[in-house]
Amino acid sequence: MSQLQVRDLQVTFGGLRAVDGMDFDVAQGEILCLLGPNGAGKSTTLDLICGKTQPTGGSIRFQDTEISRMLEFQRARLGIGRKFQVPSVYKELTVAENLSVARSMKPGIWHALTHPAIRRSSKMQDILDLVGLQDKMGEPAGNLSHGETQWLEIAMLIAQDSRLILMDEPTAGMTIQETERTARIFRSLSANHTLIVVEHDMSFVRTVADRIIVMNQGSKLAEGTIQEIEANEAVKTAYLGH
Amino acid sequence: MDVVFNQAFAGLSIASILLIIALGLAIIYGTMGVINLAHGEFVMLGAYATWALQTYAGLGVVTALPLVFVAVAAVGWIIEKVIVQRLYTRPLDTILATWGIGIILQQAVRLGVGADSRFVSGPHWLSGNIEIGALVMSNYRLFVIAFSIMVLGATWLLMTRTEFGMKLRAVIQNRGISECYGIEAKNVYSVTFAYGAGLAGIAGALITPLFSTIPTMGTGLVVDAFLVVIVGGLGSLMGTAAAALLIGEVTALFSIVINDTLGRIAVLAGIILLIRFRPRGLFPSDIRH
Amino acid sequence: MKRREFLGHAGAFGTMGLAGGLSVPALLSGAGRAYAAGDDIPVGLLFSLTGAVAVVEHTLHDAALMAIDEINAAGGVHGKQLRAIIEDPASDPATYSDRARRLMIRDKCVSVFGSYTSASRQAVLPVTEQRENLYWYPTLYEGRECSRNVMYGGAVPNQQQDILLPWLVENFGKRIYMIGNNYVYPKEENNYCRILLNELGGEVLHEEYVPLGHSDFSSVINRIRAQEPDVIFSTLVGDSDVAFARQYRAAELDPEKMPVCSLTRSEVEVKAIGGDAAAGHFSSAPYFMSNDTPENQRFVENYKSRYGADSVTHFVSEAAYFQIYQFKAALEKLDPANLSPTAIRDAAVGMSMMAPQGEILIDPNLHTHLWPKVGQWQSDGQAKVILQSEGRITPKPYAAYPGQDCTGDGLVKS
Amino acid sequence: MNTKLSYDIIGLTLFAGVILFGVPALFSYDGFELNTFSRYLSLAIVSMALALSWGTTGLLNLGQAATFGMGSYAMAMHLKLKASGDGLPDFMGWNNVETLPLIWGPFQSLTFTLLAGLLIPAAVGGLIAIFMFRARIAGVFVAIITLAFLVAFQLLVIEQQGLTGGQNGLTGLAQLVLFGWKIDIYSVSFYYMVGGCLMAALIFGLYLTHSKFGLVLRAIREDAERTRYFGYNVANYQTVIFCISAGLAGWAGMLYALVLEFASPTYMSVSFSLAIVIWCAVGGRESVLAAAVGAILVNLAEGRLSDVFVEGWHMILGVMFLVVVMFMPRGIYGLLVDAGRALRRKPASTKEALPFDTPLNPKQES
Repeated sequence: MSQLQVRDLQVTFGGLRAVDGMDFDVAQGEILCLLGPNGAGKSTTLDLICGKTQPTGGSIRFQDTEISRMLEFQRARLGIGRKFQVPSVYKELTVAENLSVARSMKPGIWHALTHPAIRRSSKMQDILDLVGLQDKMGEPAGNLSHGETQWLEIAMLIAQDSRLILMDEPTAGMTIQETERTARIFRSLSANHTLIVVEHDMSFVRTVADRIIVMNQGSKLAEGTIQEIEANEAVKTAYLGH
Repeated sequence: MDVVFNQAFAGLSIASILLIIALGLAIIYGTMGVINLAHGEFVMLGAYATWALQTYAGLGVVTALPLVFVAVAAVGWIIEKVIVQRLYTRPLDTILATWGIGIILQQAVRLGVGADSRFVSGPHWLSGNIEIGALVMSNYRLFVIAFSIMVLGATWLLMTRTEFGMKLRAVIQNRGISECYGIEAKNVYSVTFAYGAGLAGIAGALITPLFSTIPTMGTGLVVDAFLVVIVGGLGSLMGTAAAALLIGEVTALFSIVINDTLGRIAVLAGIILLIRFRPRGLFPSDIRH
Repeated sequence: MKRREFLGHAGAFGTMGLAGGLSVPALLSGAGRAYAAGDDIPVGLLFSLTGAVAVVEHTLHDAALMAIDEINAAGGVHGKQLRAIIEDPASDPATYSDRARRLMIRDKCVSVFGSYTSASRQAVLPVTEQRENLYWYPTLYEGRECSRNVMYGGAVPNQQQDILLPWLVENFGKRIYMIGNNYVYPKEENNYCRILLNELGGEVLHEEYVPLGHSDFSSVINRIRAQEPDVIFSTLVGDSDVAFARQYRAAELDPEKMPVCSLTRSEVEVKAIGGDAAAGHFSSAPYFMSNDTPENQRFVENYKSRYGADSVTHFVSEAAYFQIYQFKAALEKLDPANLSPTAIRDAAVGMSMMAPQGEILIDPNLHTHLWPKVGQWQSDGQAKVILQSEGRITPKPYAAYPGQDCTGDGLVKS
Repeated sequence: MNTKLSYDIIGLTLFAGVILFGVPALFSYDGFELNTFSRYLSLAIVSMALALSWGTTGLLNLGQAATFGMGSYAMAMHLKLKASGDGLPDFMGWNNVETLPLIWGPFQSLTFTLLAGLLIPAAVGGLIAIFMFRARIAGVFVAIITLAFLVAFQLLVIEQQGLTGGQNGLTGLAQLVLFGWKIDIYSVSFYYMVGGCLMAALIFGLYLTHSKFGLVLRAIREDAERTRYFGYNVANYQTVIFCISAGLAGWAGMLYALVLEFASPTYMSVSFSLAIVIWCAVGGRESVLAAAVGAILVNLAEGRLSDVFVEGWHMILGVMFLVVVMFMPRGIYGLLVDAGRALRRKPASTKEALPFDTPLNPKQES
């Protein structure tokens, strides 16, 4: 049964139909990649799912709950996490604090008021070990190198433990090796999480994607496995212009 | 009915004074995002400069205007170079820094010129009224209205029809790219700040014949002017003008219907609601996102 | 001139104050309160030198300081010098309260001279009364106060209006327009004015208050033009009054037909308004700079030579000046080894002396018997006195409240 | 144990030592000096309250003086009623108010007054916060809305003379009687009462900043948008901290009215509000303790400077603020933190940072 159902999703920005009648489902544990030229509406689709943008029509159901009118934090509480294109960690907070903020199973005020800022837990330690930041716990995130910052953000997503994670160009600016490592982590994540990834790097997409949706001018152009997409004439036309 | 016309004129007069004070602030805020709380003190400096020119050089208010503009713009230019320039990355801190500048300017004037109220006489050729039926319009106030419209027009031309204006708009949109094309953003900012300060100086010169010239005269003006800028919309000259007109007329209307105090409270409440529902102002300009 | 000398004083007293503040102060509970045990007599001056009210209070400060220097130059009191301790309360009531505590408790001043606004006087009152000190308040005020620790040197409503109102009604008419700033003084004066108008058969066309510091009077002027009152009765203060007068003039309203009669406009405001705009309008006050008495000539001459030829004296600075002399006269009646604020107060009651305005007298209720006058402003910035009371007028701070009276025993209700 | 927490506890202990033992001993338990100092201490509370909303959460509240004023009026209303005995407060008579207005009635009760002085400002702060933060107003616009509110509120207080005493405020107050103890503001015990209030407020503030709540607030300050995607209801967090900050400001206002023995609309002025911001900035907006210290230091400096330079002290203060804003954006606290970091930095002993391409620990999280 699908975890996320998107039906006839639409949004217009001042007359421009940025997303126009998108339909798709994502199954539990699946990795779905969104492809398409610039301005095809990929990021906007993620924005619509996580609540950054309000749709002008259509429906988004997450685990059988209609979420398209919910606020961001309500969707996050249901289990939708988001990584943005620009690395966004809290630069003034330490690594440990960043993880503590991200670890938000109980985001209510009363819980926050009655618990300390940072609680050591084995889970936290495991995550830090996974990304190799165990020695940097007390360091402000602003002091981390570019690579470390990327790892921290991935660690934060793991800590948040969302059932559905939306990623916007996670490998932008990475070297080939880094991209491969990220791909490995993604595959390991899909055991417990569903991922929707917007990506341009085809080798990365090949490695991680269970399924691909190609978008063009706000709507779905093609859908299928990597092989099916690579064989698709319409995609070739849209991408290569012949 | 007579009262309505006369109040409409009163509102126009309030609006023209608000506009000419707010214009400089709007330019500074719109281009650099600097909330200049020392703007009221620039107005005060303009008033004192007019007083000094009148007392020691015998110049009338109107003849003194260009000199006042240059003098206050120079002060603004120095302040921008020495202080404000270091704070562009911290917009909220400019509130504090410019408040500090305001205190210093006020005290400097008090120590240099004295605490007592100064007298500046208005231009004689502008005394008297024009009467159209029951509508009585003071010549000087008419002059201020006309002058503020002129300054608005000149500023608009400067922004849209000159090379400097082109550079300025380029810097507002994208400082980094503009610098790649050889525009020195630093200098553009300095000149803009100086121009805004100079306009405040002109405002000070124009209001001295109507108001009392004391070191603290700017403190109350800056809040009002700032609200005009916010209501008008970030970086929009025409928005500032429309907001000044709106606030001026509404103030005048409320002050006959209720009284001046409650009228002012009502205007403030309206402004709060407006910011809540239209934080980008009535007429947001598209140049800065 | 003025500036350098002033800073000299400030610096000297300041350094002393710093030394006192930083050294460990003696225990309060020591040998009682030894006032003025040293070679000089500490006197507090609490006038705002900065902030909005400094425009007026600076002149009060100057006048009081001049009186102190004159007394010291003439040998002081009982051979002791008066030592002026200057504080700047910065036009802020909280700072008034703080600085008054400094002067009265730390510096052990036997008296403190200060304040222009009602708010600042009331901020100083608690500590003054609790410490049984004496506060000399030179300003005209709304009355209806009867502290045993304040020497009131200015006029109360009955002293400003009793001779004024009948004259106004007789000469200009019965239709009055009231405009004032929005606080207790204008409201009280207007209350009293209404009482007098009732007896005279006058009529209040409109009563209006604007916030302190309000500076755009176009609406007010439109209303005045529409209602055409016989007289505008103004209790606007400070920069509001200046702005009103200038805009009234710019609107070409004729003082011949609609004069403004102010209870608060003095030579200071007129200087800022400009003689042309002020000319023809009236003020009611016990003193004008143009007053023709030997005492006033000396006062004005000294003041001008000290603070510059273009400086002006006015009815509040005159009181700030004569109150120092009243204080001195009271000290002279006392044993110099045993000075206390309450003894000074008791010695001052009933005392009369020649002030620049005429011979004044301190009432048992601690207010002052004064010589009310009505002056018409001339284009040279001076007032021409056109009406003067026949005798000294007794201060009745509760004149508007039948059944209450301020006496030597405090407030008495009958 | 968290090093930040231990530094804060050491700092608080030192501060408490100075305030509760050092200052009284230095001034030989002199009534006047302690009274002056208790004024500074009450101002320290409002400054630390601002550090919670501004420094911690990034919401520059320029209306802090309004809630401060509400607290002071609550206290003053109680004391005015006590001073008036059975009759009406005098100023009402002068304003032709003949019966006690409804909202004055409950202030006869001390309990109600104390609660009102805390809760009314908190509620007002909360309402403004809901109004703003539901619409995601942020940055400069928070400053402008709160500023406009402050100006309007002060005008209203001055306008409603029959209720508030207008420009003069509430004067001629009785002494506060607390559990049968008639408070003498020049006494050592009063100083300790204010000092105790400050300590309690600081401990509360430190507790908040070290809780997860405080952490989320700091996250909101840096990136409110991002924080929403972690499931935090940002508007609620902002509203709660606004409430707390306003309540503390009200509490400080109550103490201030006691120290000065009157309540005045100038407590709600724009310049007073900006002064609070400046104290907070000088001390260090990120730390409640530093903000409190900042308030005390600036006021102390103001007091001493005004003694030495009667006319020039404003100028010196202005220059001081400018220097702090320009060269010490994080205030004295920032200087201390930087100095501490420089001292602790051991040469080349720290492990090299993990390069991005070292093999990852393959251990899978559960």
